[in-house]
Amino acid sequence: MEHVKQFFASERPEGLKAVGVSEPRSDIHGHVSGQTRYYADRTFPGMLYLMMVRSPHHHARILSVDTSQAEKVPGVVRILTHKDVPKNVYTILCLIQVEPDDEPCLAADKVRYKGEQVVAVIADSVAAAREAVARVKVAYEELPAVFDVEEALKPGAPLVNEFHGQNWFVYEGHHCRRVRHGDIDKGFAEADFVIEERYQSSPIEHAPVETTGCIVVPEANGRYTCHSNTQALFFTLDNSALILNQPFQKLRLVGGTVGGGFGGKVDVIVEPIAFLAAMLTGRPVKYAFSREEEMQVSSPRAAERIYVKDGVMRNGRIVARQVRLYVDAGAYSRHSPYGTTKAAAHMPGPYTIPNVHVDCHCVYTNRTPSSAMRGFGVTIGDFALEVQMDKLARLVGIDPIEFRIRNAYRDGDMKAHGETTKGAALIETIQAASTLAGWPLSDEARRASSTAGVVR
Amino acid sequence: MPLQVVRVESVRHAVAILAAEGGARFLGGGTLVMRDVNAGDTTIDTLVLPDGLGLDRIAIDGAQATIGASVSMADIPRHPALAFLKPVAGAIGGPAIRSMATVGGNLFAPYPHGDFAVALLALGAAATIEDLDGTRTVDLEDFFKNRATRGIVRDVRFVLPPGGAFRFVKIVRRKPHGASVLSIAALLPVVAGKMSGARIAYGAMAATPMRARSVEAAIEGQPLDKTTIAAAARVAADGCAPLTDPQASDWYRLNVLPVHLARLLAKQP
Amino acid sequence: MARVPVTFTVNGDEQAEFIAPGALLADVLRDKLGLTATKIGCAQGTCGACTVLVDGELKLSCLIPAERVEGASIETLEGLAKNGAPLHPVQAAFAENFAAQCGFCTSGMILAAKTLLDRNQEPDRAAVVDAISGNICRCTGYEPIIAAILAAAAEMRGRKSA
Amino acid sequence: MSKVRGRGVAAVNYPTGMNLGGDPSQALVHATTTGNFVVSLSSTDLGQGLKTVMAQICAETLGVPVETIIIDTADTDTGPHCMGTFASRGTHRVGNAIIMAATEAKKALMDVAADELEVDADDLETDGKGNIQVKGAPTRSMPVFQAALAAHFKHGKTVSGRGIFLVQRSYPEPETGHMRPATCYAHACTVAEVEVDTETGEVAVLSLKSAYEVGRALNPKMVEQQIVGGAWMGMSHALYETTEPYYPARDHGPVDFNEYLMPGPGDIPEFQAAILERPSEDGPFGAKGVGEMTANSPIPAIANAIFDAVGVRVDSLPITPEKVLRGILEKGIASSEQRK
Repeated sequence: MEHVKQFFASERPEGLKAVGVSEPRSDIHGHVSGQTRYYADRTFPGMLYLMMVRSPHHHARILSVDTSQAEKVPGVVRILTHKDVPKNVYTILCLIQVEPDDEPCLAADKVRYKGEQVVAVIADSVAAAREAVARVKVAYEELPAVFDVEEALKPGAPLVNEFHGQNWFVYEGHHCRRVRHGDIDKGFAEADFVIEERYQSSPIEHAPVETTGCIVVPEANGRYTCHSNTQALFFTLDNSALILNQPFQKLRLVGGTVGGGFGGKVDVIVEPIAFLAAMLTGRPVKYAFSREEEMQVSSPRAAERIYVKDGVMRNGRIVARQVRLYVDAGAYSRHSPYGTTKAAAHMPGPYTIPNVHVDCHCVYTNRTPSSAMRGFGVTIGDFALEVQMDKLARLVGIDPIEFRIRNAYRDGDMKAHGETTKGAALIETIQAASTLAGWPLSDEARRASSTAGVVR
Repeated sequence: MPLQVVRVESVRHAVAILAAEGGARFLGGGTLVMRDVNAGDTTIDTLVLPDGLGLDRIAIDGAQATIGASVSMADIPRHPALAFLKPVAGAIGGPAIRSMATVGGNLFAPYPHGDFAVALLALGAAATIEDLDGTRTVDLEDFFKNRATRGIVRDVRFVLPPGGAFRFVKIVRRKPHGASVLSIAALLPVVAGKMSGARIAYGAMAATPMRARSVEAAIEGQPLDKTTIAAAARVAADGCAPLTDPQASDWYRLNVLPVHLARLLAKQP
Repeated sequence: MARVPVTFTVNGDEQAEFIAPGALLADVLRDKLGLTATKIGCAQGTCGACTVLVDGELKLSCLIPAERVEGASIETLEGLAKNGAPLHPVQAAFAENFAAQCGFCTSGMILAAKTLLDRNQEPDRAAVVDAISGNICRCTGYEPIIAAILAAAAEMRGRKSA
Repeated sequence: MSKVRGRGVAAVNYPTGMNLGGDPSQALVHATTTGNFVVSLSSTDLGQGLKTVMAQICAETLGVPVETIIIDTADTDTGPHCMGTFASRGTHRVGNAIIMAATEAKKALMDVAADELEVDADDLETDGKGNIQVKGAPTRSMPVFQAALAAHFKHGKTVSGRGIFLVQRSYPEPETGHMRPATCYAHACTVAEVEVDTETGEVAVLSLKSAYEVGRALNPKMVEQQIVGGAWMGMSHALYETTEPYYPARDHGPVDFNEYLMPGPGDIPEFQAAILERPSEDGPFGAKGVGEMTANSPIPAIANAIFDAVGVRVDSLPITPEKVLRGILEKGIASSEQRK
């Protein structure tokens, strides 16, 4: 790895001692010797195992739940349904005032995606829990399901989530998160060329080698300690307390050493139900996703559909960019309303474009709820924008690197979301990459700078 | 419910348990059955161990090879007479999987797995199966028509191919090892410059490993030149009915099969 | 519940336990013996985190009923630098080459690498790649792991010739 | 066999933090009586190495050796509030909180040392090696150990500090979307080189050559870890990964690591990287969050390289061999034809 010092040298203070140094990782000896302790590397006497009865349907009404045969399985200690959860319906981001509560901890009247949690079985062995899961009988009436984001927005589409009342999240009265900058119609009218392209992604799993899980242990003082691999301890504590209707001080989260996260461990799914199980049984309870659950039931990165319409001049200046973006949130909000706003804020990418019009939709469908993942709200948008940039460059016959530098944001430029650019370094980053890759640049591109303004 | 793990004295004893107990499974390396147990298959209540039954032997008698069902993929290339199968055994998975996965188990591997069985099919192998009725030999092609046996595969037998006559390719998404997009094994004996007794088998081109009869017919008696290879590629997909799975769609498998077949046939041995 | 006795050797120490019938070797190592370097990442045989050595052969301990290894000799990562012994060259090379992030795959990776180097003192890149091909890492992009194993091989050759 | 090479580029920026929710994190720092410093946090290390870098930040602020820093994190009983580890916020938010806490602790330490050395606290500095000395007169010095000991047993003072870094929540203006979504932005540019098999649609990534502007590389080798792992994940997203291979159809969802496709150790391209540093105004020593960004630029760079190679645009992820092959067949590119 090469350290390129030529750029921004005057902005870097010298004389640092402890930072800027490749100190060995403080955890590395633990990793290579196997002594690093993850949440599951603890055993507790009398520990119980929680396993979940899940929906086999994408969308169905629950007609009845019969746990009687499961209760007879030797080793089964307790079976939980939605009736056991004090505040069953929640939404993770209620902590930052996102509304409405839209997701049951355990499904009550309906299931809205395949794999949804319906009944929790708690037993003294994994084998007994499995056996009991197989013996829980849930009767369903299947309902029409919707899997396409644009279909879901059409009138007459099956309603996924009654807590919202429509298949999209409402942003302060709007059906999408909007960004408006300049005059988009004027921009397209001025442009020498206008193209519109469609981009699509599929859901992506975080796939950490350690699956999501926790162990909740009742303490002698009446409190409950949750050993968890959550990425956000207080988010988990606070949401759990609200769901359980317990004073916050009764719960304690311990964690901090996680076998990979990538955003997959910010949802609060396993902990509340494990807390409840420990409270109702008085014994330590472990609830960990199997690999199959991690792959198919835990939140993936949302699939996105993105339409990008651009107006570009012959000289390579982009004068208008209109983005219609659909986040496939799946059946419940989780972090998607936030990610959709983050996606809107990211548009039109690190380029200065005078006329920008962005509509980002957070859409509910009958698939596994999506949530945060590395690059949340940005990764798929960048795919669309940067493929679009390649198409535009070819359209106007300009080298794709030169084309990017020509449109790159510079200090002082106004962004579509109303902030003035500062600290820009896109141009220099591109220049360094072109040097590394042996990609020839024109003198003009080589001289360009994020700190020297240009006349647009 | 609680699993019981049973050691047996003989294959006959194991066969008796399997016949008597619906929930009993005969373990190979564990890569299939134990996975099912871990995935919550509550129909399994008894695991019969194959260890100590002498099923882990490789016997070479002249050109006749007999490989015990418990021989692992790691064992195969260690035997000098079976070194030609290293590309097959080595493609089954990483080292840990190879030291567990067995020749017998591979015959039961679900789609798209079972690449060693593909090689055996091309080699014209037969399986020795012991069940309550005794011991019988079943040609692998027949075996794949109905794998639901309560018997136990003791070994597989085949005639060692002439040097350089065996070729294999496995197409995977994840390298170096992954599940099959498809695999092709080819036995290509040459007599007087022409194909004589050629056998071609595919993996993942149907629900089970299969013979490519049209291809065999197209090359038999021909020199393996460009014309023959083109003719083989044209009929490559005859009789194929691949499935769609996370590795690839049926469309993709059908479309690239002729390409990979042609490349395999054109490969310099 | 019924318990069955098992006896085997782990990292040179004889162990005798009463276990639930059918209990996985991985669970016995972790929960009974406290040897938690062995991780369970899938219980399907597809991630390699539970890799151990059984009688010198790499195996996946999540697919082995513990009763099957009665009398066998098991090696886990804990056995590589036991009781404060210096790190094995593979462990040291993983540390020096920043070849771990979350650390969850590291145990299986190191055992796979060590087994390779026990058998092949001069592995090329392809041999290293094959050796770790059954072990999933989601953090590192594999490159630092490959580099660490090649560095360990060089180090071990150096020690031998010294 | 027909293999064609192509090259593509992509450039991105990436926001640090989650301003749109309000973004606080706290840290507490206190000296032990023997001159070690405990940093109390409730932040999580996912493997990115937070514990190491936070110790470096604390050591730099205090001017003491990094090995005298003890990171005590991730217990809600003892660690002050942290929003969590996500949104590339850990280094930036928690690092800033530690700087604030360590600065307060350092002042308390220096006040004690000033009394002991009978000088003005403003005339003192730490030497990074465990000593406090008079500026310009390093012979007049005392070990941090002695100062910490004196603080507790002689002066009756704590050597401790409280730190918080709060980014006020930005509420988007509903009509225009005007907002402050992040505090600073990191940058990346990747040039990808691929080889496409025109008969099978298979894509091999030959190299990923990238530049990253990270504000300040607090631990360069750990930045490199993020870069290499992130580039691999980007390549994986581009060509392999999905839980729904036939989206929007829900069928054939992978359930294991055989079915969930990611590049294996045999698919690794040549990685080359260059690091640039334009310190952010509000980052700890100028650092920005880079963990997430590193996965982003390779994806479109690979897509563009595929087009460069075979003239096929696959605008849906992942770019599977099937999609590439369908594109090639639609374009009627004969398998034997050489485009380049």
